[in-house]
Amino acid sequence: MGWFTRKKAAVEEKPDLWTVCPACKAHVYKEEWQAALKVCPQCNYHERLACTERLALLADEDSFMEFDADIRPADPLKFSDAKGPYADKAQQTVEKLKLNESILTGGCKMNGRSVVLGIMDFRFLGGSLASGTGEKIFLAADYALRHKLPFIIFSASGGARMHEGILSLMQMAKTCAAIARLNEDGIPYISVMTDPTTGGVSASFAMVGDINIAEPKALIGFAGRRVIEQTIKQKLPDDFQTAEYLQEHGFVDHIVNRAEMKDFLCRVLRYWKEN
Amino acid sequence: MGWFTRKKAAVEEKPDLWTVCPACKAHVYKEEWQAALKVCPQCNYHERLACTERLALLADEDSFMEFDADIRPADPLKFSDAKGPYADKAQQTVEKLKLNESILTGGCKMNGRSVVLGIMDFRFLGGSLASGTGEKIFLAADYALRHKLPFIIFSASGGARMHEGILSLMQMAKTCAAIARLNEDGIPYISVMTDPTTGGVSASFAMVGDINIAEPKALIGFAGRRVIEQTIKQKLPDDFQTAEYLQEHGFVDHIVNRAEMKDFLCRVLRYWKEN
Amino acid sequence: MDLEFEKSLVELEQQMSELEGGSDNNQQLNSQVTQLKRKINSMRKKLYADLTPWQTVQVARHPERPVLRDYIEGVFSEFIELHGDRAFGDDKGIIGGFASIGRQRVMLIGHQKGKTTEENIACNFGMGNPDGYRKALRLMKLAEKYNLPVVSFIDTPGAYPGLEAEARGQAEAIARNLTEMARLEVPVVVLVTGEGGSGGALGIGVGNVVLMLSHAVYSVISPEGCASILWRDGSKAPEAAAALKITADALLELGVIDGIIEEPVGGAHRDHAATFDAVKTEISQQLARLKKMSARRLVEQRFKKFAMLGKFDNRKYAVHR
Amino acid sequence: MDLEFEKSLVELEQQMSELEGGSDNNQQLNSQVTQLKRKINSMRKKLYADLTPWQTVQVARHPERPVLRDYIEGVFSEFIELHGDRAFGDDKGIIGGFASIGRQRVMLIGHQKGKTTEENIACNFGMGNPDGYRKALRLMKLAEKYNLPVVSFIDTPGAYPGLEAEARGQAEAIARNLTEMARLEVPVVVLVTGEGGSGGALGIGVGNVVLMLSHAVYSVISPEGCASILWRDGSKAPEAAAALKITADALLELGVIDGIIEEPVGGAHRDHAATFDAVKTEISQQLARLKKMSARRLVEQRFKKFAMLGKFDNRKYAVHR
Ligand SMILES: [Zn+2]
Ligand SMILES: [Zn+2]
Repeated sequence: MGWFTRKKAAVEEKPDLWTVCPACKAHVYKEEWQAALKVCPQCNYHERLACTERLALLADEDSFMEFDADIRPADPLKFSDAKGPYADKAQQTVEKLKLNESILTGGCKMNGRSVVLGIMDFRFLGGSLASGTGEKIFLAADYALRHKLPFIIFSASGGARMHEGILSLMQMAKTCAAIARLNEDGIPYISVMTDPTTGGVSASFAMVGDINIAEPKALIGFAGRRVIEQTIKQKLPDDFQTAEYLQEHGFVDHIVNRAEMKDFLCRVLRYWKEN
Repeated sequence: MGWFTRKKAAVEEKPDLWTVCPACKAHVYKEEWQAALKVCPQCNYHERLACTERLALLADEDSFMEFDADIRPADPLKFSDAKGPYADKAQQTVEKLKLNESILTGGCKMNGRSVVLGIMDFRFLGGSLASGTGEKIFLAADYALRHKLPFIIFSASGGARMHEGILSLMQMAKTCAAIARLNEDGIPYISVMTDPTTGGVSASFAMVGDINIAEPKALIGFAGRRVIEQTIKQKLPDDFQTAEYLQEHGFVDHIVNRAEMKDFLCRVLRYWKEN
Repeated sequence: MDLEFEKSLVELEQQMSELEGGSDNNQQLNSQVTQLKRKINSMRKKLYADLTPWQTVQVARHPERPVLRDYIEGVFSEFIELHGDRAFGDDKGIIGGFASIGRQRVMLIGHQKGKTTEENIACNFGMGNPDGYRKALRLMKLAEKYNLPVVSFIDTPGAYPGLEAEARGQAEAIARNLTEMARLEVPVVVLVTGEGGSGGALGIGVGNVVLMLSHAVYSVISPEGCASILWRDGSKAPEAAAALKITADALLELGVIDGIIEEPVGGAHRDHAATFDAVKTEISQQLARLKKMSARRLVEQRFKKFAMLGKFDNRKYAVHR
Repeated sequence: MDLEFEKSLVELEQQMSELEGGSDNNQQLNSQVTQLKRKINSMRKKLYADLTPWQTVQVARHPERPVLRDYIEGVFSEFIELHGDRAFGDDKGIIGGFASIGRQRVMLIGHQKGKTTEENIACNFGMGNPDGYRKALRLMKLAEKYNLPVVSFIDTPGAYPGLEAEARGQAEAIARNLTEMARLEVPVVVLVTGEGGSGGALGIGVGNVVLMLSHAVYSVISPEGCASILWRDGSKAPEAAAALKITADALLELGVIDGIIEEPVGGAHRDHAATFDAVKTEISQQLARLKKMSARRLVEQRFKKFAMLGKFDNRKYAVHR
């Protein structure tokens, strides 16, 4: 948990000591908020995490070895929209976040056990799935396959990245093809859906885990709430597309609190008997 | 269709020339009723058939070779109920129907193509599934497997035969195990559900065809209508547990009229490419 | 709760508690109590050694009899419940998940009954819905991927007979399970702990080994149902229970089950701890034995086991065993 | 129905029909008509040779464009529809069944659109529900058992965005199909005939060969949707359509599709028969080619094909083809 403690000092320098919970509006000491791993002590809302924050909660200290860090957004369509070229937007995002794509992949140990991890970062263009994201997942799955290591993906995404057009869509098939090979070889693949996991990511690798795990109250769904309301012309239930709703409807095996996630994953992986 | 023409003469000798359709109460000339293969010209109700009648509609002339004709009801429990010993009841049924069990099995040609057939007969103790029935299905499936022939079962059954107790129940697992081997070897298994197909038969071999076919308006379901009404304390829809209802709910591929059944089966089997 | 046939025992027990409740603690009284206790024990032993099938049904349905949750606590050291059929819902009548029994890790599935009416309504009295059978199948397929044995605990009056259950394919769900379980490439150990009710039981019951607790029952139809059909009189359930051969002893003789786990005297509900011990020991041994078999042999052995049931050798019915 | 960009053509056509309608049938008139016809044809040819992406979208959505039912009649000599997902229902937005194309027998699946509003409501405008994707998967698995190639016709605005569809796992159903189609051991030929709308299209689109009609489109999001998000203005759909690279030519260049079936001049809706001929010829050829590959090679080839899309060689993005 090195990351969280390191960060504390920086927080204290700021004048505003309070975090307002986006879910229940409770005022929580920033320090307390950090100590609780950015989980609201009032309503158990799990705030979105940067991939590095998430990694700190999962990997044994100094055990992480990043894969394919140099993969950056490609611009296969030479895409431009009202705000200008995608290439510029991507470049700015890369520089701002010090992160090259919407997912961080690598190998690490979790309580001493080797695993391959993928952690999406919603800050990176809404955690969108694009060529680079798909390729990194594909390569990480390939590593897991070759080394017979469990593969775990933490999803956080609004869906496919429009700026790479159809090639983003194709990453859905590409990542699922990689998962299919793991299935064939009996290599565990565990999906953890965090807030939000929607669109093309929910409709590909995020939904086909051996075990589908979710963080509490995470938004999970295929179509957007507004689109659905426009289509069916009725209001949706309040808990619609929450992790809890998805569990009730049979798509989530377990909802796990952030603080217990690492241990839970390790407990689950003990049930895989390597042949 | 030898059987149907042969029968006509006998009918004419009887004084009552009319058949009353059990479904729509229409009065139909017996001769017409027979010519229409016991299908009501008014409402398309398909009357239950004896297995020999059904066979006549399916097998190319003189092509049928019966399997295991000597298998007769066993009495593993030495069962007796209010009406006396099961053994006696079974014996009477056998003598009355000139039929040894609730299913007729064998190999035959259909439009020149070799297949293995199982045809249940509702007259035989309600077409109930018992040890003999299960064994005959098992052996027929085994024949189909060894000779790489498609296997077709026409179901007509109220469910498992109580008089053979748990051994009847076990026939559900036994027959499905036989079907599972056909699946593994890529041998077609087609299920045709006729009126009625309920209880343990619907919950075993009848429901796991590569293709599930049904005759129009056949009653198909697991639990009995009365039991369900007692349980949920509400009236059931009129079309509940009909072939049409089952198709709407995703369990029946095709509803096929009796007159077209043989050709339909042959058309379907042309899509199987032997390896 | 006391069962009807235990009436004489209950009376003696009341006598005993009156004696024990007496304030004087003299030696004579003590010896009376001890005698009575011995008498009660020997009566109970005799009674339970010779239960009629209908009495066995009552024991199998005893509300204090351990339910799946109790076995999970008493027999298994870990249980990670896994939810959902990945298509429609998460049935409460059939549950499952990763579980550890001693050092062995398994996929546990089973019918869930409650102990109070409230609990029973929540889990549908242990009657599975199609989504329950489909969840069980999903978990068995996951067990296959992870090379984990499957342990299945059966305790159900039957599959749920409801409108929705029919509409969503109760028949299909059970039939599919029978078909898929037949070819599962991992060991499957089945234990009937209470009521083994018809297709609803068999739907998760195709095992390499099928065991029963000594006072459990397993039947093609409930005695009441059979009586009302064949006797046209529901009150003839005791006769039907006897005729149907639904007790562990009878089923062992018929070759339908492979072993009986003896319950403590007076039934599993009288001594949960002893029941758990016996269950744990037997299942562990079976798992250890099956672990040595290859996937192919497991499938073959399971297939043959069911092929034998209701077999006709040279066209004559043959009871195997 | 005439499309906006065909306005000038429509005017000329009106002129022509006025001329033709004239009662005098002299030679001068005849030659005028012939000239006009030639002019119209050459204009149409030019117009359609150079459609903008947004114009292509309009052609792809043309209400008279052949829909699946038309292809079934025009391209296939037999179709035996198979119904149901064996779990919940029988979706009308995605259908399938055994079909014959020439002498080749296949499993045909596809999105079903209607031509009238009524028909479209019945089949949900070609938007699949989870049960539709699950039915398609069931049929593909059956094709695998029967050793039949799969032919998939794509024409959908997208998967249905409804409450029930979400509750029953639209996302799961599509994801499952992508995973299972990746390992299917029979040839899979995919043809985008009209709209290839996002995940709803891809959900039955993982093929060994992916083809498009020349005026079909295939996109990660509808141009309108993209415009309203990235331009914050739905009317910028033409710009979005251009930016998204959704036409057959562009997709061929990106390596996403493997071939283009040329439509008759003026689009498939102008000449169904010619379209059917072209489709039949191309699919037959592809099937004949794929038939020669072993199951293993088919899986490997399909896997590599999708692995190539968005590939980074030595960590630099590489467009393959
Ligand atoms: Zn809060
Ligand atoms: Zn009628």
